[in-house]
Amino acid sequence: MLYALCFLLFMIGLYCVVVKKNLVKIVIGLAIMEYAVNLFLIMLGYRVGGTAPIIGRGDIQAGVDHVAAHFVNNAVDPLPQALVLTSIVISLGSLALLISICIRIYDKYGTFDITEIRRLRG
Amino acid sequence: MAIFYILLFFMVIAAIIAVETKDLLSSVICVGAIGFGGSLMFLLLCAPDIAITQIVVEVLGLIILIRATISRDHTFITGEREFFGMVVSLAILLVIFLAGIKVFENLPPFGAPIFAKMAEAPSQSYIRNGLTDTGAANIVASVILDYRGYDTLGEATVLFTSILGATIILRTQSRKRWEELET
Amino acid sequence: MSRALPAFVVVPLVAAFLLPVLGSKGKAAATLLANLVTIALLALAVACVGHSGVYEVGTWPSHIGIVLVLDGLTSLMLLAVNVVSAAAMLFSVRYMEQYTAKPKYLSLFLLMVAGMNGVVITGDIFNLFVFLEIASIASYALVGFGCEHEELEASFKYMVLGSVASSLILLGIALVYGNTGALNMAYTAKVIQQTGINAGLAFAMSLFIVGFGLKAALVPFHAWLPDAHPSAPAPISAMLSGVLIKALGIYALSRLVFNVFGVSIPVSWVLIALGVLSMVVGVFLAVGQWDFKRLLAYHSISQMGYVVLGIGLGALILAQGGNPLWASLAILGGLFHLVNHAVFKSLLFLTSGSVEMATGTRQLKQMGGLVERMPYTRTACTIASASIAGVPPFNGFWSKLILVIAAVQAGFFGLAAVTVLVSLVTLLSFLKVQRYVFLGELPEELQDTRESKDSMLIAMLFLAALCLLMSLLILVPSLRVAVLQPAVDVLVEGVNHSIRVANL
Amino acid sequence: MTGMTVIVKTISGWVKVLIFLFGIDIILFGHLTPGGGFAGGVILASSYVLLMLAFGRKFVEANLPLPLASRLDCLGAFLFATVAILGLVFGGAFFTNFLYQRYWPGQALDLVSAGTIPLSNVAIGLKVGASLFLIILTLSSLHRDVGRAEPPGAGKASVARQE
Repeated sequence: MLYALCFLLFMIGLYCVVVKKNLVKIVIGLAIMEYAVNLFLIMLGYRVGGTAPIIGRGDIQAGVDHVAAHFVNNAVDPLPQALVLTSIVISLGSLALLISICIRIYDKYGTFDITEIRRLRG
Repeated sequence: MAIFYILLFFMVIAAIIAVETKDLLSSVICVGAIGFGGSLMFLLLCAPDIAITQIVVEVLGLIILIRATISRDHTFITGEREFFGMVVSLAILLVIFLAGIKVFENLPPFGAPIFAKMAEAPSQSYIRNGLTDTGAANIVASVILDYRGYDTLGEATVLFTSILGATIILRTQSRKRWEELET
Repeated sequence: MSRALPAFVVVPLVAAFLLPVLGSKGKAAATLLANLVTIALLALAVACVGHSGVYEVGTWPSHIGIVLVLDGLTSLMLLAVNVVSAAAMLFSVRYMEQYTAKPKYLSLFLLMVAGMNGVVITGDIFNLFVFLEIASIASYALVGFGCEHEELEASFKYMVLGSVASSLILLGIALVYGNTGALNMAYTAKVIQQTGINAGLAFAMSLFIVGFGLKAALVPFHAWLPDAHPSAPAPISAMLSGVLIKALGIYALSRLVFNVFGVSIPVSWVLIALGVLSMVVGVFLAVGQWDFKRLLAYHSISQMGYVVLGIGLGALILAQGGNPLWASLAILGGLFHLVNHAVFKSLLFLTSGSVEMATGTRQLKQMGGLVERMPYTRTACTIASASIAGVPPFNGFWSKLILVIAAVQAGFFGLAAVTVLVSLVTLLSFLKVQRYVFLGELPEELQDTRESKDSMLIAMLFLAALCLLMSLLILVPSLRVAVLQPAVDVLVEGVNHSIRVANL
Repeated sequence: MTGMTVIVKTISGWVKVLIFLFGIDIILFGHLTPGGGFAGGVILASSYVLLMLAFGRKFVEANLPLPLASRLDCLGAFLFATVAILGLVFGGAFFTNFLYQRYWPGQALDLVSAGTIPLSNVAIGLKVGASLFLIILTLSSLHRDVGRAEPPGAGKASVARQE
């Protein structure tokens, strides 16, 4: 059910991109879609009653360099976290580029409304 | 468990407000609310790395977004949208949504990820051997900078590319004047 | 040879990091460096032909770390990407003098090349996404390079649709990870082979088709291409139409369909439908255009239809358990048309840039009679037009012929007829280009038009020569076995190929 | 925009130092605690954003000129790629953690451990901080153009094309 709510968030973003006629609204829709995907990835790796995948002093077995069994059995999946870190930075980058294009379009046309901007045919 | 539902409902409602409100500034602020909700969610899902990154990225992203909306002439949306097109696209999106819902029944249930059942899944190996393989106590750091460091190079490059692209888009003069050109 | 694989990404990346530091004073040095990089990459790509292997980044075995894979399809794509990028970079030397901020342009160009090479060589699904984003973001910025009204608007449209595509692809990757617990292509393929396709994977597949379809501008998803490709500077149009939509769209899609998920009948029919739609709609939209570059852009959609049709036909025959020989013939047609299109479409865009720089316009009706003023450009353009229309001695003819034969052999006579018909309409449309640009009367204001010089000319003639020489790829058996056949075999062998290469 | 009142300026001057140190801390301990190069880099950039809000853009630009930030951006990216290439030279494959595997295993949970991971974190932190600083400053330097929409087709080239 949580996954479905997350997917709903994704669809709200997609709806915003498809229907809205304002440049900033479209950017916001894209941002919402990206949040939803990131959240979905992290939720995929969660374990009930899990711990963060960061080893503390208590998780190392004395003498040996091995991690204790309670850490191995409880740590949540670190791989989606790595993926999401990458994807967050990517979305920040594309947000910056999109907003600069929006600002330039505003400077040229004096509006954010896509229906007033359309000069290209087809 | 209930806290996840509450937070997700909060995020969904904030998203609906962000999409539907006429005032761009409050729309942007609602996006901030989604982002902070997501950050809390990450923290509760045992992903402190992501929570920190999300919250700082959120702050900068908000500054960039507000920068785009504030001090523009009209931040209110006035245009009418055509009713028919909206109904059609809503219907299509609803179909996709209903189709998508079915999909999640096939996933492993929330809280019992697939890697826990697979002995040879990469994540098992990261958790078990991450410290001895790379020496980093933060397994996420060992994944992003060692096991999957190549991805991170790509990620840094994406940021580099988009910043370079933004400076290009924002330059004041794009073409040389004719007299410069002839020489 | 697989040891050299990281160089395809690292060399352009490091050069791209260094170029902006040189600033405007070191413009000549920056141009020289960028050209050296693309030419070195081309040499490396040629050296990689016929080799195969796996490179483990960070010495981690394939299921833990990221692997780079060199096989027939990869080396074919590397060849296509680096040939076009070398030519377009050479063309830029002179052409980009009319714009400011050239070092930054060169840097973005190299980033785009690095992104495409990264997409092509990777053996990891998420890594594919990361490099796809590098190439896409570089191309969004390059489309808006002119910073005029149309460029900005096209760039915005392109970027929004591209970002939606990226989000869909990322969601698909998340679903694949949630169902298989891994990201390595070969390992995922093995898991999928064991467990079969469940609803989650099927949904992921449809997300991939829509996402990569958007990146490849197949017809229901083509809205951005006719704006974005003409708005970019000509060398970038050549890169976008020539290789970007192929490396990011077609290559990635067929890699996932054939080598990860395995072919299935519904997916094959979807591919065929997309291919036919793109072919027909693209060409009929192209005929009515009067803007030179816009016309070329619509033809790109149409020609991509041929590629997807060939690949889809092959997938259908394989999925139905038909004769693998006919499947490999169809895929051979598709892939050969892919490389051919890379060469002649980039050449067409370069000639259009040459004409635009000389005359200052892109409208066909304002030109005419340029044959006296620009003989070399005219020759290059004629060769490329003949190629795209499928006139016999040129490369486009052979790939279309193979596609028609494959369609007939598979029993799709209607498809074969449509293929021929679209080819005829293409011919008609390029006769129009010839008529209005190069023949007819030279308008008063274009009297002092001059032929493009040095670097632009070399780039165009290089590609024009390739248009002729590439027929040899199919006509000389030893060349075909060395270059095209390994690529076809990768796709025909399907899921088993990736498992075999990775030694799982 | 010359900035805000004296109180705000004084306090943000101090807070800026604290945020900056916090960012460095996050970067350096990225391999032991949550955080890392990206989060730390963004925090470094946001310390300058605070300064910009309090003192105005000119002041910050005098502190850290845009060309310098652009160079730092390139330098960070280049350093990260260099770490990866050094792995190829000393460790046998691209991105090998050669320091940890070959030369200097270090003690687990120590600040100086984990080989190249802290080095990569520093490079990424530098890169991310510089590039975000750059983008925010570039975006806010466009302030003067606000609301002055150019007439359509103002550029010479587009005029030539439309006619």
